[in-house]
Amino acid sequence: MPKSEITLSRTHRTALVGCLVGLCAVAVAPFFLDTYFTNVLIRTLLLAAVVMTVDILWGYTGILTFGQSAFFGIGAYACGLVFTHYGFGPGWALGGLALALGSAAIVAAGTGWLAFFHGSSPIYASIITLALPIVLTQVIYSGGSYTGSSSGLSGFPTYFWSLEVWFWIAGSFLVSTTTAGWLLVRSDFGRVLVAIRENEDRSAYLGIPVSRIKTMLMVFAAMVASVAGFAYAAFSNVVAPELAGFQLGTELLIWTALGGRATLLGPVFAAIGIDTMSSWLSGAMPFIWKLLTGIAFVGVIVALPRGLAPLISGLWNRLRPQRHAIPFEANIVKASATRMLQGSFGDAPPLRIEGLSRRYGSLEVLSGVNLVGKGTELLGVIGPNGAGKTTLMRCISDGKERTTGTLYINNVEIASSSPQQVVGLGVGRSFQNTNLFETLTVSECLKLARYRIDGTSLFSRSDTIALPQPSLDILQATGLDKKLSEQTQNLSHGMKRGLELAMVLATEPSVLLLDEPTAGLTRPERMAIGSVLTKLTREFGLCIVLIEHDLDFVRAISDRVVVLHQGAILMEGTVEEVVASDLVKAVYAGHKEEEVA
Amino acid sequence: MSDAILTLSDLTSGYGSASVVRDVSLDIKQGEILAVLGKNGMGKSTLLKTIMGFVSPFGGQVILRDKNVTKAPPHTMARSGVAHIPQENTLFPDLSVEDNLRLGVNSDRLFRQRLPAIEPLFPRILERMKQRAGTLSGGEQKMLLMCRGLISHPRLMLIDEITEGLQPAMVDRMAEVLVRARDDLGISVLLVEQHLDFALSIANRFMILKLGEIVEQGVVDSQVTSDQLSAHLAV
Amino acid sequence: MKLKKVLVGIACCLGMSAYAAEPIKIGIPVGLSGANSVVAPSVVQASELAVEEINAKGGVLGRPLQLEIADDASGAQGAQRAYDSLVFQKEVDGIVAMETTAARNAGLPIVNRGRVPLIYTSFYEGRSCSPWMYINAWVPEQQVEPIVDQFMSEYDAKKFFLIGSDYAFGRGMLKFTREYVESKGGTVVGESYLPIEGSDWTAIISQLRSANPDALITSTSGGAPNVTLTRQLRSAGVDIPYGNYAIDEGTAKSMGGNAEGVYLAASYISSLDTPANREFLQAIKDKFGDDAETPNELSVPQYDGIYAYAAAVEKAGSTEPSAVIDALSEVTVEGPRGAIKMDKQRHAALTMYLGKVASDGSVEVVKSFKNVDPGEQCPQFAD
Amino acid sequence: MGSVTFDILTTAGILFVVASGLMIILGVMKLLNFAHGAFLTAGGYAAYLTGAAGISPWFSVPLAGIVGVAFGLVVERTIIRPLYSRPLDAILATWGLGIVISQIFALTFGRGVQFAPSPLSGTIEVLGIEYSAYRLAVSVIAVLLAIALIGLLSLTRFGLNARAVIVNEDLARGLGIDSTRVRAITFGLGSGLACAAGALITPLLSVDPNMGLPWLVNSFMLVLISGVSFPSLLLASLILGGTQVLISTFISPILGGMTIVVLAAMILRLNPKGFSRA
Repeated sequence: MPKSEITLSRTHRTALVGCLVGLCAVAVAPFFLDTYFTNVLIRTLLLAAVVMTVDILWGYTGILTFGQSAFFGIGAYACGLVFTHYGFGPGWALGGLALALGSAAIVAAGTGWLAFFHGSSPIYASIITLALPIVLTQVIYSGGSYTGSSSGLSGFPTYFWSLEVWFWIAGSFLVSTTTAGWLLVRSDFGRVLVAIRENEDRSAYLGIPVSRIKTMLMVFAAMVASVAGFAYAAFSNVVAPELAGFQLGTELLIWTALGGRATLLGPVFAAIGIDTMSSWLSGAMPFIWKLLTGIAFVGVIVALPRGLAPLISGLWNRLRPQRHAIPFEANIVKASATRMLQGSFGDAPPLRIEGLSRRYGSLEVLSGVNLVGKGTELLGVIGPNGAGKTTLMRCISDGKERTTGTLYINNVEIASSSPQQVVGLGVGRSFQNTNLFETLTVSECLKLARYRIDGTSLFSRSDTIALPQPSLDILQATGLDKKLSEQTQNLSHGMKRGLELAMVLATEPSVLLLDEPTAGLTRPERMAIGSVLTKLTREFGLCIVLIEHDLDFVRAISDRVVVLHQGAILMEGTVEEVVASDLVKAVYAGHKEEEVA
Repeated sequence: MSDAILTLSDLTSGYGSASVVRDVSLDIKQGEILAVLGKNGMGKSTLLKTIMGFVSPFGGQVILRDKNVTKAPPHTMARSGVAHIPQENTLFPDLSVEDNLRLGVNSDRLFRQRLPAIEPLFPRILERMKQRAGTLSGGEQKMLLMCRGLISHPRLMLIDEITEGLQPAMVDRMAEVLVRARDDLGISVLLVEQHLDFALSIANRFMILKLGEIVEQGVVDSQVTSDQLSAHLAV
Repeated sequence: MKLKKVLVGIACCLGMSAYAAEPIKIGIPVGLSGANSVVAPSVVQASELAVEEINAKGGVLGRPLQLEIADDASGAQGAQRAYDSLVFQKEVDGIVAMETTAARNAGLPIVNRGRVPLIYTSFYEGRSCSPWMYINAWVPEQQVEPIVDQFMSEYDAKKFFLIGSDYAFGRGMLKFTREYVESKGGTVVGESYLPIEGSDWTAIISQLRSANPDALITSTSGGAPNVTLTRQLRSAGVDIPYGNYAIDEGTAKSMGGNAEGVYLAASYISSLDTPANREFLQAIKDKFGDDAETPNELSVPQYDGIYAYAAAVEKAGSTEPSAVIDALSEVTVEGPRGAIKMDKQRHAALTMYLGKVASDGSVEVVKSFKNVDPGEQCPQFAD
Repeated sequence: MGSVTFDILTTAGILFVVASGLMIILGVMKLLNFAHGAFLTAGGYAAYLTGAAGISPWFSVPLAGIVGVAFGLVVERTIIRPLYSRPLDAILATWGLGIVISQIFALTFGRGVQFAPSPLSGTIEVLGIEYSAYRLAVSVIAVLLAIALIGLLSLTRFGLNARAVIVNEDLARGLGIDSTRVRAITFGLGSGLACAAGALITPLLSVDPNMGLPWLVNSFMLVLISGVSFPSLLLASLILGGTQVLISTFISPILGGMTIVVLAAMILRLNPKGFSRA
């Protein structure tokens, strides 16, 4: 982490200015608004803060949640219940607020545990968030006179401050949470969220604890929503089951979609605009109003998936004079004393596989594979298509993949570890396809890869990325060090391959699994990658397992080759031995007798 | 032009930003087997997938009997008489052999009509109609693939490494089936292969694909031997 | 806002020369959408009729009445919007509200803040008290007695089974029913609730059958849960005496044969043969023609409520809120339900009618109970 | 005890009927149809209109099915097809569609409760127990429907194509199966089934613009837990529906109302495959 300096980054400056402008607007607004609008806006501003959290969850991180209203409701009921049944006063208010935060956090953590685990589908997670407010409402209904059941609680003692005060409270809450949210999504951590949305699997394989991040995010979003709910109840002096209901949860989603997901301010303004407008219009045409919002919602989802905000900001950008966007330039430095350089892992081989097999239904893709990968060794895995090479990689990098067998990484049994845990043990894996994180830049991708080791900053962007020497080598060899602020979707195929490799190396693995790292590359690019790989084994003591079709390439860099055929190891030896083997020739040329295996 | 079943002109395609097939031009006449040779990862399968419409080309054209089908979706290609036999994930392993065959034809009526004609070619397959396709041996699965391809009465077959992992007897059997399909039924075949002897034993012409480009092509005659070409394809 | 008031004032002077004075605004928050939207049209019509009649007789204190209708979406959030709009934007002088309990509870803090007299006109589970509120519809004390008494005397029922929707009204009514039954020497052999949206009563009906009670009393939420329960009871062959707190005439009619034999108690039944009711029915028909909604247990108290407010303003001599609140307990309204005075701890003694649904879905009055007392509702307002 | 057994069987039957339309869409299209509740409602109104028109109530179910198919085809073409590559957006769009449909019903028919006539009324005696005739009839229909759906998928040409698309869409396309058309037909079929199910359960219930909503979450859970297999769905309906009835009868109907959601969520958390391999 760089030493904090007195000068603010541009992002922080913008945030500060925006925050101050917002606070000024909040400060003066009550003097220009009549009582009615002040009343309406106080509630709306609190809801807008909840919408902001929905946008972070859904727009940025890709968690489609119907249940954010539940946490709003929990906050509201914490206020209502404490003031109604236990007592009223500053102490009780703080206690109630703590209760709101605590119970929202606990419920969110439970929901996260249910909804997010390695391999859970996003649809399943959405259904869980839908079930949450439904179950919660049911609980409130069955609470009898304690929760007020359907009638809710009303008329409890509360602070009957003047409207201006409440407006300032609600407004500054919205402005401050939105500023925090704005900084969050623009921070390094925000990039992690986007990475999870764009490619959850790949994030996990970079050692990013996806499920934990999602759960933590849910907890924080829940806490913000519960504070909003608490304030809502304290102001309006009413709590009712519908504050926790899924109807409100859906409405929050609709506002987010209409405002423009992943724009943060879009949903906030949409919430304020639409909720105020519906106060006006729904009275005049209750049914039509709902129908129109429904139609607008469907239309926006189908035709304008990014909502209305991009339209407006596009117009704004066209109207104002072109400003030069200063690209975010990152400093790449060498990571100090990395694990890789330390080299030694004791006597145990970095990778040991015993009796590994993998069955898909009745189909046995791998059977009884025994393999040892030593440090400083580049192990080539070859074999015809469908021999189980990629499955082998998958079994090494995800503890839940294999059907039977034992696997040791640096002498630790991987048991049924999730991919990010396996990364923690020292396994790095590159993939066949190169769809990385399309909208992230090269430096953001690299930062992502350093998440496990360097952590990330929540509200700021660090401009320094410490990378181990081999990563730096790759960046230089492929020319990526000149393109750090380029979005990955604009890179050439070769550069994407290089970036992929640099990212995996940035996780400082001791076992590196490479699945056709040179596919689709030109000859010079292959040679460059080849020499980096050789260097990795010789100088940094890595164990590399390489799947490759190009035997020339394997011959040039590999010490030992394993031939996989129909899920079993056919032979093992030096490249020369293998190439000379009639058996292997037969397999490759198709002469092989089926019985041989 | 008119005697070509399939014409490719300057076809370029790939995935994302990577060009895997580059400027490939070729044509196949009726009743001709064209072998596309080359090592793994040289773009052969992608070439077939592009023709079939699974991969949309970056540039160039695919002409099927005077009709531009460059952007046609796979099912349209299949229905225009192109049978694709891919290399991986070729069967529905949990469906029965019969169901797999039925999927080769558009209607069950045609299926029943055509089945008897296919029977002599694949006697062993048809004995196992009710068995799940996944339980067949590797060789039998390949035969089932051929059988499914032929029952659709294609004009053109795109065959991807059908001999991979086959024992010699089966390879010979496969060669026989393909030759009969060409000579008796007038079916054209675009044959992607690594098995040189097999390919050269049945192909009329060959071309070699390297890093997505055609680097050599010619007519298969006694002068062309597998040793000559194997330089390009060496293990 | 001031300017607007002046303009409105001018408009009134120019347009309605008969009334030189500014109109008295009455806010009607009502569930135009949501659960109450079924009865809302009849409530609006009753309000419009009352205002028209009063204005035709010269208004109140020489000022015309004017309605401000706002949708409360039958829930708390909508009600807050509606009350905000009525109290702070439209600046109404009084509110007459037929709403759900949740909506009323949501509105009360706003009414307290804005100091607006509120007359609540929907039956409810009782014991809602506010310095600014009066209630002219029935509470459990008035509803339960006629039905339970009838079952005990006519059918010699000793064992009662109670079924409800799990919400405040359902629980509140059945709690009182249980107490009343037990005070009269009966027993409650089962009390079961389904979540408020629930409409599959299978398990509860099985419980009912195995408990083998003499009589059944249900208090569900209106609409689907109520009619599905009645239907499923019928198709399960349950034919013990059956009292239903949530059924009204309209529902009974739409259910046809399924509702036959169901008992209900009400402060208003449209077939009441009194001059006041005949006149009222005719007036509704004359004013709304084919669009006229059948008056019911919810729209008639609304009609009465507006008359009550008008009478209180007249008596207080102004729309000054606290004066009106004081006057409300002293005025008597002669409406279709008879004479009603809200002098029982902000509630009113009501004449209750015991009805039984006939085979064609119409409701026959079996008995009437004069001036049933609402009991101890809001002791803090006892005179 | 006997009537509890009937309760379990008939509840399972109803759940199966209600969820089957959702399942076929999820199976073939990998799309969770959040408008399912609205389609059930549409079926309810179809039954109501059939009754109001004086047509025999026995016809309401097939008529609702036909209307549902037609409507489903239109919806697929206009809303679903552009969203195939965005499954979470498809959820939202169908959810929005559900809102629109229920608002249209509210505008057309009012918020009030309507009734559809029941083709069978009263009770019949089975094995010495008086039980609601129509509930039993619905269960019989559920079993027939299960057989028909399993038959459709395993015996017909469409079923074969659909199974091919489920397992390996690319391969299916390469064999000449127009997967877009299979999806369209599937969505039509799914919405037809949903509407027919709505019409079928309506005589037990009543019709209002939101009648389908309470069924939605339970259906989601059943479908998620049973993977893409009608026998598993039958099993899941029996186990979860049965638990619901037992809890409702012997503990509390309020807990019973949450049984399916909570139980299914726990099962899926512990074994993400649910009953699909059972």
